[in-house]
Amino acid sequence: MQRIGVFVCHCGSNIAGAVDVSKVAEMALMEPGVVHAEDYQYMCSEAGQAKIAAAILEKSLTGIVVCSCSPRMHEATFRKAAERAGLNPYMVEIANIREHCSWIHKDMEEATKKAVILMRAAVAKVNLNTPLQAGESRVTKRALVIGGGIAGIQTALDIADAGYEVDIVEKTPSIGGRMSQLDKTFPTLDCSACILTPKMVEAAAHDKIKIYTYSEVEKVSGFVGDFTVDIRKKARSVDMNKCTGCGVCQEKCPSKKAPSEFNRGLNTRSAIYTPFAQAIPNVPVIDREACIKFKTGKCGICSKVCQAGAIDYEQKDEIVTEKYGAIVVATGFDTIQLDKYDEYAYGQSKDVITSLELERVMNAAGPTHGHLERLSDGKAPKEIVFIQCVGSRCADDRGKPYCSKICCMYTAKHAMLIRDKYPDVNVTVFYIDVRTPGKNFDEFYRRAVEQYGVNYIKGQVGKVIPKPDGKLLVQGSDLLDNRQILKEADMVVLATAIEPNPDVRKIATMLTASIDTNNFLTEAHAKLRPVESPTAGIFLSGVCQGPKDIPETVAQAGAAAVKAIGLLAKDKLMTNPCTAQADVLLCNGCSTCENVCPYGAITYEDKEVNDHGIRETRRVAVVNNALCQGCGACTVACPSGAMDLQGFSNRQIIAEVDAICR
Amino acid sequence: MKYSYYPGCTLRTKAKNLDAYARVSANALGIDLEEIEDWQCCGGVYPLGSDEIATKLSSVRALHAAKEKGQSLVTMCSACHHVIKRVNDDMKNVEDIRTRANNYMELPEPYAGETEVLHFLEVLRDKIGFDELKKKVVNPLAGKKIGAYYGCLLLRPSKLLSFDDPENPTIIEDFIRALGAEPVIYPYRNECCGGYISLKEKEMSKNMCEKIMESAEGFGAGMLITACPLCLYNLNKSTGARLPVVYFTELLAEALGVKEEAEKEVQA
Amino acid sequence: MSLENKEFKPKIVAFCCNWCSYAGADLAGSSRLTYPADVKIIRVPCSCRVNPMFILRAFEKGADGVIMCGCHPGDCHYSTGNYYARRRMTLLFSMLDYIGVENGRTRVEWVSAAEGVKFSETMNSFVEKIYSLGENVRLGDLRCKS
Amino acid sequence: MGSEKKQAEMMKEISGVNPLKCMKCGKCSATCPSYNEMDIKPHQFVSYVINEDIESLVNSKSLWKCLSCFACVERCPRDVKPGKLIDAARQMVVRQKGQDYLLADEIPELLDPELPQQLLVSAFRRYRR
Repeated sequence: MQRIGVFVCHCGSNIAGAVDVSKVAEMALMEPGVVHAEDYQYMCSEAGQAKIAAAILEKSLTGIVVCSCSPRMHEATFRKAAERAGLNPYMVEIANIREHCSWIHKDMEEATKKAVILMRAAVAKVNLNTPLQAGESRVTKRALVIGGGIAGIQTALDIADAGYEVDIVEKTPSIGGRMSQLDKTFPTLDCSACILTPKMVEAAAHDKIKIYTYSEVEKVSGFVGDFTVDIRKKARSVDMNKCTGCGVCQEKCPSKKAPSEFNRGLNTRSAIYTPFAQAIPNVPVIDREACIKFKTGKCGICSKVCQAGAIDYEQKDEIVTEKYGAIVVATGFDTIQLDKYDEYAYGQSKDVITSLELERVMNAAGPTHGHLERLSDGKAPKEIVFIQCVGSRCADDRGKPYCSKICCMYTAKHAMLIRDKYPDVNVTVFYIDVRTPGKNFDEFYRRAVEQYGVNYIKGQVGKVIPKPDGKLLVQGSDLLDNRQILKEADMVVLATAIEPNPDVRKIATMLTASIDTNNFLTEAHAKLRPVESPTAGIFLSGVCQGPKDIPETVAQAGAAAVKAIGLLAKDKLMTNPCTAQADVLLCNGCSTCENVCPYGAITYEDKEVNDHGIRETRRVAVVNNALCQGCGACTVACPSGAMDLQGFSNRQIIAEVDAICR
Repeated sequence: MKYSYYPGCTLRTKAKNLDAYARVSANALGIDLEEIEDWQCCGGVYPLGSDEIATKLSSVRALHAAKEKGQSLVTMCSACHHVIKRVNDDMKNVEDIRTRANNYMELPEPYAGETEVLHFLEVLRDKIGFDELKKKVVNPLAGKKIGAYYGCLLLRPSKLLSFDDPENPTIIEDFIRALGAEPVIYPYRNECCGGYISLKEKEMSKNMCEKIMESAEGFGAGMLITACPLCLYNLNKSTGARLPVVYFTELLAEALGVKEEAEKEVQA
Repeated sequence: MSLENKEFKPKIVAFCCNWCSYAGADLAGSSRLTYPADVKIIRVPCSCRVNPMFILRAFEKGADGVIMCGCHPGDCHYSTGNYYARRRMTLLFSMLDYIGVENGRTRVEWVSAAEGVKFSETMNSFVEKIYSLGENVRLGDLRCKS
Repeated sequence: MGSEKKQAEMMKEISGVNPLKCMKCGKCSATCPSYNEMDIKPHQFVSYVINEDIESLVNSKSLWKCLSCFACVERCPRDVKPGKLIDAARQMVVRQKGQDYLLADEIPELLDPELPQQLLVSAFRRYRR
């Protein structure tokens, strides 16, 4: 028989405000096995933990139940407290009477009744708990960063500077990401390339960093400290060791009609290409869809002009398998498709562009060599209208429910830059709210208005109407003047909502990392663990976790690096002892469990068993505790009931069911 | 291809030609339009109030009649299509309306939105196919520059009508192309003509139609086609640009070489 | 409460996987999204840990409804657990329906860690359904009844 | 419940619109083809309902300028459907005895030979009980 202590937390008024905590403690004493019960203001405080320790020692407790907040919050805290007092940490159960009770039930009597039942279920369970020993697993001292934008580069640099090896896997032919596409950055108007390129070079030159570009993560297995990852290095058709980056192949390539991804499809590139001049590595790839040699077999000009002999049409995709202790996701974002927003005429007029396209138009290396001009006829615009919140803050299924966060600031930046360089161009911004929290952000926006005379109009645009003469008629609201505006413009720029890179869903599935309804990766705790995934060993950097600007991304990238370093610095990790176990007497070696195990943790051995006096050798299941993650699939699949899960055993769960239905 | 057919009030009076052109064209295309018996007027506008039941019953009757025959229900007029399709959605998805409407109707078996409602344009696009239609054209309308006028009722609300992209539709343009003519795309093709406002606020509707006409003419249209008798009426009241406005079925009959047949029918 | 005025208070067991739906329930809690106190949650590592036996046991012991929540298909923390769970529950629920435990008393729902609203809405609608069905009279162990 | 509150509730019920979903972006007013003819603008309708000033709404001439073209319904990013609110207000007026906006007597002079039945039918539905 266990000797159980029950500790009921008030959590200030969070629990005590809706649950009669002393009643819960009082009722606990009537439960079988309970020899001690008390309630206290804050069980997680030092004093609260001391109370638990004292009770364990004084009453020789063999198990404890803490009625408090969610186990996802403080289970670890109470387990450690119990361990310090000499109790096996797995003899601790939590009754969640805050998130699942006091915070959602207003009626005190009802909430108290429910809290008592939750307490009973936890007591019933702990009565059947057995001490468990955590095993140990090793840590591979190398990190993987998925995505080579500013987030991934910064995380990799920080991890590498701490002395650990890092690999960056980047899908496109060069690192640099979205930031490399930007012209200037707010709020100081630095040239984006000028501040990014040194970081790209530093990453490429770092002896601890290995960069896989034009590569994708294909498969992930293992767990925290010991991940095994397959990386597909897509065939570049160019030998990276031989290529000198002279660029002659790109110049001579006769196929120049492929849309340039880097310039958002606003102009074209050759079939053999580096995305931009400062690309790292400065080794081109052949786009096999566009290459004449690959399409028709004839051509081969690049091979002929390459003095280094680097062109290799026979190159094949290559799979590299590497081991990592930690994985950082830095997959970034893209702008949403605008096909559901045809009222803004994006598909109908070339002069309606997204803000990211405007970045390319404003950039000296862009399709117009940095001249602000209409893409339809190359004419200099005189009136430019910016429309905010295109696809952001939408409750319908056309757009995204969240604020994309960066648009207010980059629009102020664009407006300012245009007014600065082209003082005769009028700039109008239709906005719903101008959101500029951040250091020097609101000042920046005010400069756009006061110093540069940008015309901000509060109200959304209903329709952009292309006119036969090529101008655009913008029909919008001016809510402050209470009128409908018809404004003629030469160009319209849409502050298009951002969304996580569409590939992130696939990656999250491989990593078993949770993802929210908007495809942003979920953090382990919204406030206290913002750069960790709930899946151990997975960290989040940049916009994959939520919309961010560059300063925030860099800060978060550093934070993710620190968390990864904290993991890599350990030699051993404690493993979860809640693993499956087979009862050799019940197991008939049918292999059903092996088939459902996602980790390959189950094998079969011939074991000598003593079945009620009959000694014989039987083929039975054996669980590898280092591999088993404790999902329990095998326990239900097992036809003979031989498999059970430690910490969540059949008897324990049934005891909880019984307690709830009592 | 057999369909139940709901012509609607105006196709029996002022818009007889919209109906006649459609019938002879359907014939030529092997589409059998069986007019449902004793249909009643749909009411012209969809009753928006969530407590409106009685005003929806005529649509339910038509829908039920089609269901009894196991046929899809084909509409010709934009307004009828709008009303009947939305009532059908109510019957399918709004439990309260379904229950109450069925209580009124006392049908042998309750109606729950089973009937598929198709506008004739949708039949041409989705059942015949514009490629097939093109093959049946004997009198291609080459050289004609035609603007499609969609108006509101076929397109919005797009989630319920699921007719086409509400802001950049293509179905009538594809139809025009199939007939051998050249579609003219202009931004006002999904803007309102004023609808019923033209009864009491003639100026308002006129202003709107002028914008539409001007835009279509500016982009080079020589004529406009529509599926709605009220749009046609309002557009014809425009005093600025005056492009001819005809029903889409008239062009269809012309391209299929059966226009005269239909005209005889109208005169008779 | 007087005896003759004894109103129906259903017993509802909710099995929630640790990674998604339990976290979703926590989010419902921290967002103060209410649902009836009749729902009691049992935490399991994964929906695939839910043995049909547990559900039979719950009904035997007087539960009026059992709901199982897991990660969305494709998002299982253990990759495939929720697929096993889904198949098992489909079979179990049709069997239960056959023996008189109506389909409305059993439900599988996918709730992610970010879907506090969905968790609360799901529980509200499930409890409402159980109220409309009333007390479960099948499968109950008569010895448990007073 | 006060009568103003009751009327506001009735409007929400008839329209099926939750005015609290509105974020006041003004896209409805930016979209509305009748904007210039309206005294209360489409984006203001939600505020009148929230403030329970139904009296002003039902006396607004905007009710008779709305075309039910559903452009505001289609483009509203918050799924508020201002057009349905306007129709609910219209319904609250015409459902009262003697409040029809279109009188039988005035019809003959509004007619012309081309006028389609559809127009009369539609106007009857929107303007009369």
